Amino acid sequence: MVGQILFIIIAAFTLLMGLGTVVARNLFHAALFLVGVFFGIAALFILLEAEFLAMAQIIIYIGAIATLIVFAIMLSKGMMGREAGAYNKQWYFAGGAMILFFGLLSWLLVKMPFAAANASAPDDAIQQIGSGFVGHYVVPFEVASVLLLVALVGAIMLARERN
Amino acid sequence: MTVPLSWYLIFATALFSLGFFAVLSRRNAVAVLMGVELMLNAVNVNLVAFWRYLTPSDLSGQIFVVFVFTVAAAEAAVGLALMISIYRTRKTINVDEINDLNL
Amino acid sequence: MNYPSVFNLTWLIPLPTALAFFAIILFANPKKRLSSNIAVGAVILAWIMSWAVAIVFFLNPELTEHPFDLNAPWLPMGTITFHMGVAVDAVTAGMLFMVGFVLTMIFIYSTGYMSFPGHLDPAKYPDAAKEGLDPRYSRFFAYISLFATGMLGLVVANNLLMLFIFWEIMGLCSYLLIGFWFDKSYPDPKQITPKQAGLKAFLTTRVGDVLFMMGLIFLFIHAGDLNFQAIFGNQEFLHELSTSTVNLPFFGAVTWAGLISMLIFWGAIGKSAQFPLHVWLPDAMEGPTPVSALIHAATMVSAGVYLIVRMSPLFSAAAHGGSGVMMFVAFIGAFTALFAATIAVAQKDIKKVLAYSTISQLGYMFAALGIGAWVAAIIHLLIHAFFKSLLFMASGSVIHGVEHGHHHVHEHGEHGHEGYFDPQDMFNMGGLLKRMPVTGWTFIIGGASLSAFPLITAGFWSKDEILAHAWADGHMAVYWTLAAGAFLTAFYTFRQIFLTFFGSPRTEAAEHAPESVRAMTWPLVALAFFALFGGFVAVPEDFPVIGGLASDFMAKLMEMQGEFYGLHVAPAGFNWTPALISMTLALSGIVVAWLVYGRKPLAAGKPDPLRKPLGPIYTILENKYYFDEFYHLVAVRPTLWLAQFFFLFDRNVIDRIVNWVGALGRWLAAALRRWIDEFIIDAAVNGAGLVTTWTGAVVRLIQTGQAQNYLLILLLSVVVLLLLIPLK
Amino acid sequence: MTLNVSAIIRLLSPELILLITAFVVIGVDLARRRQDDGRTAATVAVVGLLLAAFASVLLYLSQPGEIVLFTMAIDVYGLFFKTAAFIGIALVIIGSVNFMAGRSKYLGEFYALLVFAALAISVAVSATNLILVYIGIEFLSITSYILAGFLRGDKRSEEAAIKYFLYGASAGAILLFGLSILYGVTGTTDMATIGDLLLRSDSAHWLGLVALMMVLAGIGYKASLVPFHQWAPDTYDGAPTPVSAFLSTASKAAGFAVLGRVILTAFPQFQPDWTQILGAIAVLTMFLGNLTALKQKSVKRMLAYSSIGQAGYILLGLAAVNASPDFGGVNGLMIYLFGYIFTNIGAFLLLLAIEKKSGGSTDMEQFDGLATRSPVIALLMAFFLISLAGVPPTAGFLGKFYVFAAVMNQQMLVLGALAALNTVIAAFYYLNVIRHMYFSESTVEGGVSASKGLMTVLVVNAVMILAIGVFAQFFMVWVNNSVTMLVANGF
Repeated sequence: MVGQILFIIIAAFTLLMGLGTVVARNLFHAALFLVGVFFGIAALFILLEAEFLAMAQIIIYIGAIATLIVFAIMLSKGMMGREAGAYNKQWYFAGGAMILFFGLLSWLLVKMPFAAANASAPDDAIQQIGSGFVGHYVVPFEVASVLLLVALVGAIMLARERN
Repeated sequence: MTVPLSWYLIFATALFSLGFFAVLSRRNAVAVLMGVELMLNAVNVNLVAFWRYLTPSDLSGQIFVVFVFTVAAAEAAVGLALMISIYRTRKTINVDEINDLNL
Repeated sequence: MNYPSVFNLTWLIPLPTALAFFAIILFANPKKRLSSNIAVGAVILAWIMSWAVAIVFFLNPELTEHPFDLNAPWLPMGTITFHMGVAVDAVTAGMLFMVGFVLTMIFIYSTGYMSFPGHLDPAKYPDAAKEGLDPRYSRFFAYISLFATGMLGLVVANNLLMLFIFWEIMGLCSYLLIGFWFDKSYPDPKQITPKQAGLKAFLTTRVGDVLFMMGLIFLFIHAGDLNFQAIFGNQEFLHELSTSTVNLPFFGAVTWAGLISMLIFWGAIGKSAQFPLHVWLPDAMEGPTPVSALIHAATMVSAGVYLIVRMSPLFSAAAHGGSGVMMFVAFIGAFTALFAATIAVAQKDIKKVLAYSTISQLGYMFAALGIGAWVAAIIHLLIHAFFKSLLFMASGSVIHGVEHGHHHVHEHGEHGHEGYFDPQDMFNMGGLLKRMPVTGWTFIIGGASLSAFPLITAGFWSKDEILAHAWADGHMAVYWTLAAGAFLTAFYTFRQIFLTFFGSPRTEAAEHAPESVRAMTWPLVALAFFALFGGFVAVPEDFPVIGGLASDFMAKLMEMQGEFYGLHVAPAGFNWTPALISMTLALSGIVVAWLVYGRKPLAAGKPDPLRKPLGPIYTILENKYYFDEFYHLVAVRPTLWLAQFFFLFDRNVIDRIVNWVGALGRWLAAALRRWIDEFIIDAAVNGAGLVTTWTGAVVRLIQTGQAQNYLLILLLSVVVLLLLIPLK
Repeated sequence: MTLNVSAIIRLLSPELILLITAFVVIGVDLARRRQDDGRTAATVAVVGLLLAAFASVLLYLSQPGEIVLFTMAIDVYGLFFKTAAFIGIALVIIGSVNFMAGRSKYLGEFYALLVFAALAISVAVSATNLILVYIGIEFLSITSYILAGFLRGDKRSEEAAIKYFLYGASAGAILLFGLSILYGVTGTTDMATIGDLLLRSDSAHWLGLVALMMVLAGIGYKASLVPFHQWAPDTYDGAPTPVSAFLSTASKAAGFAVLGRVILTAFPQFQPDWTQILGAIAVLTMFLGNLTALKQKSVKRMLAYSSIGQAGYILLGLAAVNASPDFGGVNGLMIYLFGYIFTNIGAFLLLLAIEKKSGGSTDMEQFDGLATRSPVIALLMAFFLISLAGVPPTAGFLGKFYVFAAVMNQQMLVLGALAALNTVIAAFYYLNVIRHMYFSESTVEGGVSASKGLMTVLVVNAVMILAIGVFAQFFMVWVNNSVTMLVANGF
């Protein structure tokens, strides 16, 4: 029961923050709402007993991605300068489509009875994740690191001042 | 675990839809990117919930999420760099104004 | 079985011309005379090898029981390997004999024919005009060399896939060759230009080719092989194919043999310009005349007949299985034979008459195949190639002469500018026999052969055999259709001869037309020999008097070959009734032509004397039964509409729905107006050309350039896909 | 299975070679930047790619069977696509050296990124695990975004990149959603196990379909399948031409390879469903690509649409997949893609020569009378076009033959007829270019010249196209082994 109430509170908070991200005209405000969403998700991770992920979520999303977004907004001052509106011409149609998509997908998902395993989360989760990275998932792990490197090189090259 | 799994799924779907809505309707490319981040986060909730409810002993769900983090970070870096580059050329990053290629 | 070692040359036959093509394109291109020498040298080499193989085969008739077959592995398919190779049987030998010779004649003729064309401005190509050669002379020889490769390869192929490959190469070359004089245009916008004609030919035959390919694939799936002898030597397999059925939409259950033969036959319909895919051939006359002789008389169009000849065991198996494919072949053939002959009667253009005549003669061959007169069809195929290429080349010589005459008149300024002059219009000619004796007499020989002038021409023997078969086997409808066609054939051929060569010249140009150069006249003489005496290889044994004297070894040879393939190919036997009827019809056709055109030669500027008595029928014939217009309406238009539909589909419909209604209304109005314009006023506009000229606003609707519109479509597509799940 | 270190290095040698190559390229370029317009870097990259291709061939020849190593399968199917993609990318690099010189200051990065893209493709096509599928696809995408936008300050290049980025990121999220459902339904990320579990559980069928649809959208866009194609014309058009060549060939082939592996290993029991859906998508893709290509004035854009149309034919191989050892469908898809890579790279790179002459335009007028001005270039272009049109004896014909045969073999007559109709439409616009080259008066003066590197690539492509068609046996033996994979999956 407590879990349910907690979930509802966190979920409602997160969705509200998400709505804020979507509707805020000011990009700085939107970025702030986004940080709120990231926090909410981290809280849900804790609720799901995935503490490692919650930590990672805060460090990566808030520490890196959100900061990056704010930097980008500042680097291109006036990015939102002369816009006539925050939304394009198809927004109302997009909204309709989204509601349809949401209704359909959640209906499809809920219809499926998932066989929940009533086991508790392992205590050595972090250790298992770690050994997964250097064991079975070593190839994806290495590929991910190369991916980060490529993104770094590409981002620097693209965003560098021109002379 | 008193919260049914379906609640998580519906929550994730809702967040995903919100994100997609931003992608479809916001003019500013940075706002669109934020929408993409919302979508990826929503899927992360899915993955973690599935892991916790279905196979708590096998941690591939959590590992998947870590990889999604990586991809999200790389994507954001490249995307924002592209936007800065475009802003320098066009003085705008409104997606609907970037449409020279259309025939 | 020990084969004569010369057969090992077979696979080399298509090679010289292929090498010539690459040599000309890559190296010899700037040197015109060198290019033509390379091409002629290569084709002569091919000719020698073809005749060596063919003659050795003729000398060893027992080989029909053991056709030569040489294989090399090509495509592995997992469990089986597909082999490529060459084969020689009586049909191949006959074709090699004809193709090798005719190709060589055409190549030599071309060296003379491809002089500087009249429609080009000499100031623009000073060098070419000084040499007196076409500016793209070398390229012409490259194309015809590749074309020759296609035809020779097709003839020696031992399997259907290889045949198809060479078939397609020929299709491509014919496109390039028909459009060779792409810069030609006419004052009359309705007249089709070479560019459009090439495209039309390619696309129309492509319709048939696609069906052919489907048939080929079906056959391969069932047989596991496409080698002719492997398939047709296997009676069990043919039997199985003719009894197992497949359910088709609309058609219900048909046998596999029926379906495959039908699909393959459509390939032949396209290539051999049979009704209803005949529309491309007359327009293909826009190509240079050697091309017409090459493609539209001797080689490419006859490839369709050759294909059905090859596939006959399958067709007859299908007929045994109770499907009406053979009937269909006979019907299409006989109908086309008559249908095209009627159109030929009202044509003005000297080459168009021959074009329709070709369609009609090919119809005879298909009709013969459809009624089971396999040997007669092959013989007619071979003989027709000789006299029809002769006729085309002679007509080219005439056109050349008239063009030169026109130039002559022009240069001497006797008449100043007289506007557009059509050197192919027979009503601009007359009396040319005196000016161009060699051309004229060879043309008359060819024409007599085409009209089946009794006893002394080759065409008589081959055509008579088809009619005799139709009569003997009781196919009366086919017989009378073909006989009526024979009358019309004689009539339009001699109409042409009288209009062109007799009487007095109707224009200054015709008055000054010179005889053509030797490179052009000698091939005519050589071909005329075969047009006269080629028939003496197939005189029925029981024909009175002559039967004993002349030979029928070719017919015998083909008979043996046909029996080897399990076909019933007994000769029809001589019968006075049909022979007399057809002789009478041919002669009376000539007499009627003489009465209308020969007795009192047409004066300059007078209309065709047929126009008045025939009235509206003449107009219909002149307009070729309005077939082009019909296709434009039913095939080209809907395609454009479909294209339109997809542009609209691809656009983001939603956020501009209001603008849209207006645009749609305007578009509908415009489309309707254009449709009416084009159908009623501009009906003869060529459809294929229209697709390319379709321009303007529509293109802009394809993609909006708005990334978010694209994403919306992405989302909606996912929604649609998800909706499919509960609907399932 | 226990593997020692040397065996692991051997099995992963293509990837390791590429990784080392990429770093060496960047290093070499840092040392020699501005001295040789990136030629050294390009040489190193090409050598590395060819070595990697060679390593894949060697691995293939050692008959690897079904080795799965750290979520990567070292098998015939993957090695085939790796070899094709590596060679293709090497050709793109050779052909683009002259074009890129002077257009960008970051040439080392450009070639390194292409090598990284090769690495991404290599990983993606052998992924047997959902995680690696996702990482591989995203790795390829992110590399491609950077490449598409590589010409900084060029409005078209930037626009191409941002459109691709927005589309790719959204489609990637949809793919991820689908994969998460797949994980939720089965509780594992290993695709073979997923296939097994879905086979056994009836109730999972429902959500399996949801996952399938999302995976189709999320991977299908890489292969530019309609209706997930709309980014493609704009991006192919705006991106630097060598990048368009890469995107429309190697990257697209990777999309097909991944899609093929995912649906064949994870969704085999959904075959009746995806056969119908893929069939419908194939028809849509063919019609839309071909009909739209008809109207294009720019040859580059025409090729962009044509490559969409081509994707439709390729997809037929997957739609008509069956267990026949001769016409299994997958062998058709593979040989089609193999030939298509050479053909399309040739056609796109040839545009470099045209662009250089015209200063950027690839409109039809630039092709008028090309046969007279530059006969060799015109002949090569004509050759690529007839291969695209599927005229024998080119590689294009071989591919069409096999996919059509698979369709016929499954007795999907309507699909076959519609596909056949499309070859007629497509012939029309391919011929149109030939018509301009051979049957039109030049409106432009002077010949078109190609640099030595570009000419080499074009000739190599033309020779390969012919070789595939003529020596089909050699290539088909290779491809046909892939059928064993199908049979192993219970088809």
